[in-house]
Amino acid sequence: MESLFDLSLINSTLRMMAPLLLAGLGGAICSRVGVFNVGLDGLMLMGAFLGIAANAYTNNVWLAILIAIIGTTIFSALYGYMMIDLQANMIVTGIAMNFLSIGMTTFALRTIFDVQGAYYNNEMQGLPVWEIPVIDSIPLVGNLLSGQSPIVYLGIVCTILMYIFFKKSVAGSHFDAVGINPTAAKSQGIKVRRIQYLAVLISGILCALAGAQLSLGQVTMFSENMTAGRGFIALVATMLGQSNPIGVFLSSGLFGFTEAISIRLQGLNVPTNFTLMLPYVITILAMFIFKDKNQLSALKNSAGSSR
Amino acid sequence: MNKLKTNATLFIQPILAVIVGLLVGTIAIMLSGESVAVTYQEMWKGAFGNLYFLTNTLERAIPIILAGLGVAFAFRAGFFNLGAEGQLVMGAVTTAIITVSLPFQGLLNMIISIVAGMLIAGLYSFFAGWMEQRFQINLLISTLLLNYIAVLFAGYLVSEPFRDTSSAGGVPQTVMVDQASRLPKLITGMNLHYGFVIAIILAIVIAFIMKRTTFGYEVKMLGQNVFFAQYGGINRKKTMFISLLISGMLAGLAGSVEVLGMHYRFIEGALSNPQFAWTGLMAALLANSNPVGTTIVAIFLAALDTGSLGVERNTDVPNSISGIIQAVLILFISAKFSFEFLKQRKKEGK
Amino acid sequence: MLLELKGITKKYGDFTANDHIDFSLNKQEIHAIVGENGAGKTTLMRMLYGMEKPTSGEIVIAGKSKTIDNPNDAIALGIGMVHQHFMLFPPFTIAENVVFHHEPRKSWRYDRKKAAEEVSQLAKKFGMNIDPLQIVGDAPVGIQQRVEILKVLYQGADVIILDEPTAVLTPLEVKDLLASLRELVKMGKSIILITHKLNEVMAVSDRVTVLRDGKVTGTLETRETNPEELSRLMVGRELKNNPLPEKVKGKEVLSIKNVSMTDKDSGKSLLENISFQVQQGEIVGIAGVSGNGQSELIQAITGLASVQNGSVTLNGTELTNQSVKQIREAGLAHIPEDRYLWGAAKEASLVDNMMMTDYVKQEFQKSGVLKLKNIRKYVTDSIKKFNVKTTSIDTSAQFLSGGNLQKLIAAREIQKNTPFLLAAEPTRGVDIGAMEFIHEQLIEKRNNGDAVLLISSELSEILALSDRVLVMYEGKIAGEFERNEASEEKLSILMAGGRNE
Amino acid sequence: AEESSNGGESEASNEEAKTVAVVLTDQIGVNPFFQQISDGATKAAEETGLEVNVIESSDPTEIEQNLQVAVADGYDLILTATFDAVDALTRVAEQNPDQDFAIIDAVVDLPNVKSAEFREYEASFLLGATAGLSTQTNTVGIVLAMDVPLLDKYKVGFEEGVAHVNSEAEILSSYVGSFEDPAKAKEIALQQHANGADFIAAAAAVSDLGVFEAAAEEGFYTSGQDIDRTVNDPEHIVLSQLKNTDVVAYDFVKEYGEGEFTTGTQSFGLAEGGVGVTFVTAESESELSDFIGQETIDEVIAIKDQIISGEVEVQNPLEQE
Ligand SMILES: Nc1ncnc2c1ncn2[C@@H]1O[C@H](COP(=O)(O)OP(=O)(O)OP(=O)(O)O)[C@@H](O)[C@H]1O
Ligand SMILES: Nc1ncnc2c1ncn2[C@@H]1O[C@H](COP(=O)(O)OP(=O)(O)OP(=O)(O)O)[C@@H](O)[C@H]1O
Ligand SMILES: [Mg+2]
Ligand SMILES: [Mg+2]
Repeated sequence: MESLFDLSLINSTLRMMAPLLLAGLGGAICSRVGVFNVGLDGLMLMGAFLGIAANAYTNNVWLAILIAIIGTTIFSALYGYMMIDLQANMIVTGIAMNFLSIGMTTFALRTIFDVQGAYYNNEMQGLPVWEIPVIDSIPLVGNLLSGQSPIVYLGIVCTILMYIFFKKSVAGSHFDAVGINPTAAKSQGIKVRRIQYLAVLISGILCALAGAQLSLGQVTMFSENMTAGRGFIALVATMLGQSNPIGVFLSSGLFGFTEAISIRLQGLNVPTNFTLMLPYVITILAMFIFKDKNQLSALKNSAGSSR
Repeated sequence: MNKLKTNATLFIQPILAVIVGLLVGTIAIMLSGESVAVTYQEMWKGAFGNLYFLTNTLERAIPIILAGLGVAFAFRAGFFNLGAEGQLVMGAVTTAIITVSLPFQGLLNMIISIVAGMLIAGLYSFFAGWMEQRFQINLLISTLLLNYIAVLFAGYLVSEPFRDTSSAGGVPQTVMVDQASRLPKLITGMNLHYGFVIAIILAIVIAFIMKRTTFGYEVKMLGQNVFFAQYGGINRKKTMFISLLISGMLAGLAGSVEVLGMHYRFIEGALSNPQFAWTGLMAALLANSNPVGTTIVAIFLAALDTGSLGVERNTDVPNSISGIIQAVLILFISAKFSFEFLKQRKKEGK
Repeated sequence: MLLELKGITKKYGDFTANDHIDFSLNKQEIHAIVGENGAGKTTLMRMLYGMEKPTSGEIVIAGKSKTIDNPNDAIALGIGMVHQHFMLFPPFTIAENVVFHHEPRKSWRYDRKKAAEEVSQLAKKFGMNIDPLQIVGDAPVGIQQRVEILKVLYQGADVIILDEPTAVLTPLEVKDLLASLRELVKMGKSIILITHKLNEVMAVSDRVTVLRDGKVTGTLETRETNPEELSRLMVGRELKNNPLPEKVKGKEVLSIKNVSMTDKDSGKSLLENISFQVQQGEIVGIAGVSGNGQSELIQAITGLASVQNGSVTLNGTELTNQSVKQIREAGLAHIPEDRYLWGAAKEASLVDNMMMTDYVKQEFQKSGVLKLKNIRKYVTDSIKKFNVKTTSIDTSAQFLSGGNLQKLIAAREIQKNTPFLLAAEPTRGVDIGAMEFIHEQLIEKRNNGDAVLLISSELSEILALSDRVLVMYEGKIAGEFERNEASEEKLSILMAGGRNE
Repeated sequence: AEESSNGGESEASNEEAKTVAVVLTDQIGVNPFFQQISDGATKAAEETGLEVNVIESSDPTEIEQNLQVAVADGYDLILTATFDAVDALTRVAEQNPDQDFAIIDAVVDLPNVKSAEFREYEASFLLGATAGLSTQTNTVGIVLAMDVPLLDKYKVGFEEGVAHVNSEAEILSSYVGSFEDPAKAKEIALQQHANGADFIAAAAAVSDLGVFEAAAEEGFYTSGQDIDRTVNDPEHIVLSQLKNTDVVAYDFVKEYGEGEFTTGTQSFGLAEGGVGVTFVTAESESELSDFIGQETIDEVIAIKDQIISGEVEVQNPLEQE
């Protein structure tokens, strides 16, 4: 019990929330332009795989991340094509994309590395741990915040950037407009399709980073289906955060935190399945406080395409 | 004349989708260096090759049909029930526990345990509806989260209080259902059981309810325009709750029937890992929530599953290839391919 | 000549929406376009604005042939359009909506301060009173309309297309709008005005083009024509004049006593001590600028919202705060204010739309099972009787033109043969032929001895149909007139908050 | 491989090689011992001239169909594994009393089925004892996949082993909650290390890799499962608990090839060499870590002998109440 709120808790929370945050931001930008992205999990998995595969061949973790981003973005373009141009039902497309990326990564794992289940090799370098100069020297805070993979910090930077983008930039207001009323945006000469594509591609980049954080940041390996459903939790973070970058940050933080806590609660005399439930239960409870409005429009769009 | 035309386009799209899907599959198969013709032949055989495979495909379709019907029913009323998985698991575990706890066996046991499973599953989905109605909690998030909770809770039930301690393995599962309380097989020696009959009857019943009854009308109108429904005196709360209850009950029945007809016990993960609920959801969406359509699409999706087994058994094409073909097929079926679309593209291209 | 459309044809599949249309616009002219619902007015303008491409024909602007592929091209050519259905972003502010896609920037940043200033100045210049920082979704329709016009002006349009701008406005707002159109023309703009209201055409336009079934049936100098000629060109026949026969006094049907309603969140009073009755064989009209409690009154009567005080009685049954279903069973029929929000399910078939509330009747169901044969026969007959133009009763309601959908709704509610009908804005956005028809039906219902409550922001409609007129202002009844005492002037004063007698 | 089974008609079967189907309940990648079974069976088949075909299932519900088809395809021996296959095998074997079956790592009590069960808890006990003797912080940990009784064979054995040699040591046990989440497994290991554990056993299937990484980064010690994992990183992966499914699969198929196949249940524990721990029961390519030391190994070997002789009794945790 004494270990429940130890120093590593914040550290651990940051690590665990980073993939959720990045993918959640990807979901948020899509939702802001009226696209309901159920394929976050598949995009993440793709990013995780490409990161490791590229790392194994290039032996350069930065190049690996770049390749993961490029590959996942191409994959997300296919996703966008299905939804935006072929008008496929967004939820079906998303679920099918998830299935597709499980199939493709597993297939590639076999054909490229001739292994099954997991690929790792000791030579492979994962992402370094960054000690942030100033923060590091502050006594307590240094311990708490410093010493994370660059992608964790990037997640925080992306949150701020996206916040500024929507709050301050002209382009951000165009993105919002497309989500609020695509017909009106179109009637004002906005290229709605282009903006929706852009959002889906950006979500591809963010999910690639989320996946890379898993496969190169948290561990340095790839295992089949290693996202373990994190994409769906990211989707929950998107919705709970009402597609607002800060909201997504807070909700993925809440999830990372409760998950970190739930690990620590396992010492108690409660069946583990109940402590594992904690993040989900807390999230439901959190919804009593934060109620969602934004998602409804994206939802209605996806509902529309199903009828 | 007009109707004929729309019917034609209705068929052309899935056919086009299947062609594209198979083409992509062909590329993948060629990549893995196998014979394309043999692979597809095995796929066909695995799904429909003989009576055994055919009935097996139909068996696999049972939970997909029922979960799909459940999802479709809620969609009709305008609610996205992403919680079919949790409801299915709750139904299954309840049925498995009740059937072995009852002091008597046979038909009555079967009925009681199935009804109990359906009720619990229905209440599970009702709960999400209640949270939305009472506290404006987004149904989409709550049903999604309730899935995880249901799976973990069921896992707890069968690893602790209701575990089959008689088996040496320590597998998290309940004890076997008594022979007399199992759903009988339709054909001896085959897996297909009476759950299929139940599923087909329910598909017809639901189609009838939706098309031909006043309640179905109310549900449909609620789904199309809440304000219009209210204006016409339809009780929104009541209709919503009943629809979600029915939706959950159908998903729960998917689990109950799978327990009593196929596994004869609840085994942790055995119903959530095969993604029955998600496949059912896709079936419902692909069929525009039409009950008969959902059934047909569910059988098709099940055939892709069982067909891929055939490929796995008889060729060196990895299992994941069939996953890829399956996903691509679904993707292209969901796309709004039509002549209209092709024409328009052509025009713009020129 | 500023702009010319030559032989424009637009086909949707086999259907010709515009058939070799010739049209021209002079500088500083207001050119009105009139025509029945579905005549092709909007389609023609969408082509001019680049939202549709003509199947054939030519667009000539300032003497040069142009292709307009998208709204950007149109805006670049100085053409702006105010759409029939507003093209606004409700969560954005007025300023954000006006400057949209032409935002003042500081490099990549959105200069919202400058936007607000510019919009404020622009509004002042054209004599419009708005708060640039108000959220558009919270603004009344009149203001939203102005935002649409400001948007077009901000984009620097010289040609302004207005598609039915007055359909949703109050008489006062209409007056303001028409005045500002005149102002705009003086400042050098040219205007194309689509409307169903011939009095507006007569009041404001220089020329008028009439469309029927996608063809031009005439282009006339406004000075040289009159409403009768225009309506003949539009409908292809003379309009009837429907006299209101002497009223026969009957029993009290609807009785409202001291009804009050307050907003739950803000505590604002929405209805205050409303009392009135409607008797058999009479049409009671409620006039008023929209937003003065009419919607709340409708909801209070029909059971869509609950009241805090007072009582509503229908046919002797106490129905205060009862369910919609109970009230309907007691004898209410209701043509709703907003046909798309309350009155129909757009994606549902005509059959489904037609059956609302009737599906429970004995002739259409037996123990919960619908009698489809009876239903289809009933719907087919009603559609024939009410002259709803459609290819099939199975098409979805969204494919009906506004006027035809309104006829369907009127058919549904009038045919219920209830002792009481509440008709709210029964002819909003409907062409004059359909309007005439719906008015006939309301009068017939009255003549049959039923009670009708007519709520309309259209004074001419109120005056033409009502045996008695009530005026609503700020949630209260501000005055009551018998048919022979009521006049447009008297009503207008009360509607604007003035006092009478 | 498929042609032989398809082409093989019954009249010709005497001349043709006998065929073995290895039907697995899941994808090979999910658990390394599927690979071991496949390897063991293939090796024995090669040596005895049998045809072997390995059939994976994409999820455990498909096992029954795959078994049925294997019967229909006329394989002579059908070998399967794990508890996921028990129900299906029971049904299929009852329906086909003349068909030979074998199952590894689970028991099906039928006259035409040969079963092999393992007493993993004996090995876990040794692993726990080694950990208990070696720890310097007096805290050890174990990371398990899921909270299911099945894994008590590892967890309880380990805990009893630690307690047997070091009653003071604190034991941290945690579950990942998934079989496929190495990232979370690593997080858990880091957390246990932060709470003082200097040895953390990994028993979480694929997720073990996450524990190994944590050990390499933070410099604590860990152990693997099923096969000798010490070779991957001898500095940190200092032990491995062994489950020789390959030996059993090899034995079963070899017996079949040599015509000595008998049905019934065999139990494999320390005494039979079916389970074990590196350095204690088996040599390893890697060098013994100083963290453990030969002294400790000698002590544990003594315990092993006591277990085999029955002097120390390690109970099946699933049969304890
Ligand atoms: N300086 C800038 N910083 C950030 N975003 C910008 C900047 N300039 C333009 N954009 C955005 O880039 C996109 C294209 O810019 P712009 O609107 O000027 O070009 P356009 O050709 O008119 O495109 P469109 O009409 O499709 O919006 C838009 O989404 C716009 O908001
Ligand atoms: N995209 C389309 N596809 C098919 N038909 C269309 C389409 N748009 C319009 N139409 C049809 O073209 C005709 C003309 O429509 P339009 O909207 O121009 O009428 P309108 O004169 O503006 O009517 P209203 O007064 O009701 O606004 C109608 O019959 C309409 O149903
Ligand atoms: Mg129009
Ligand atoms: Mg632009």
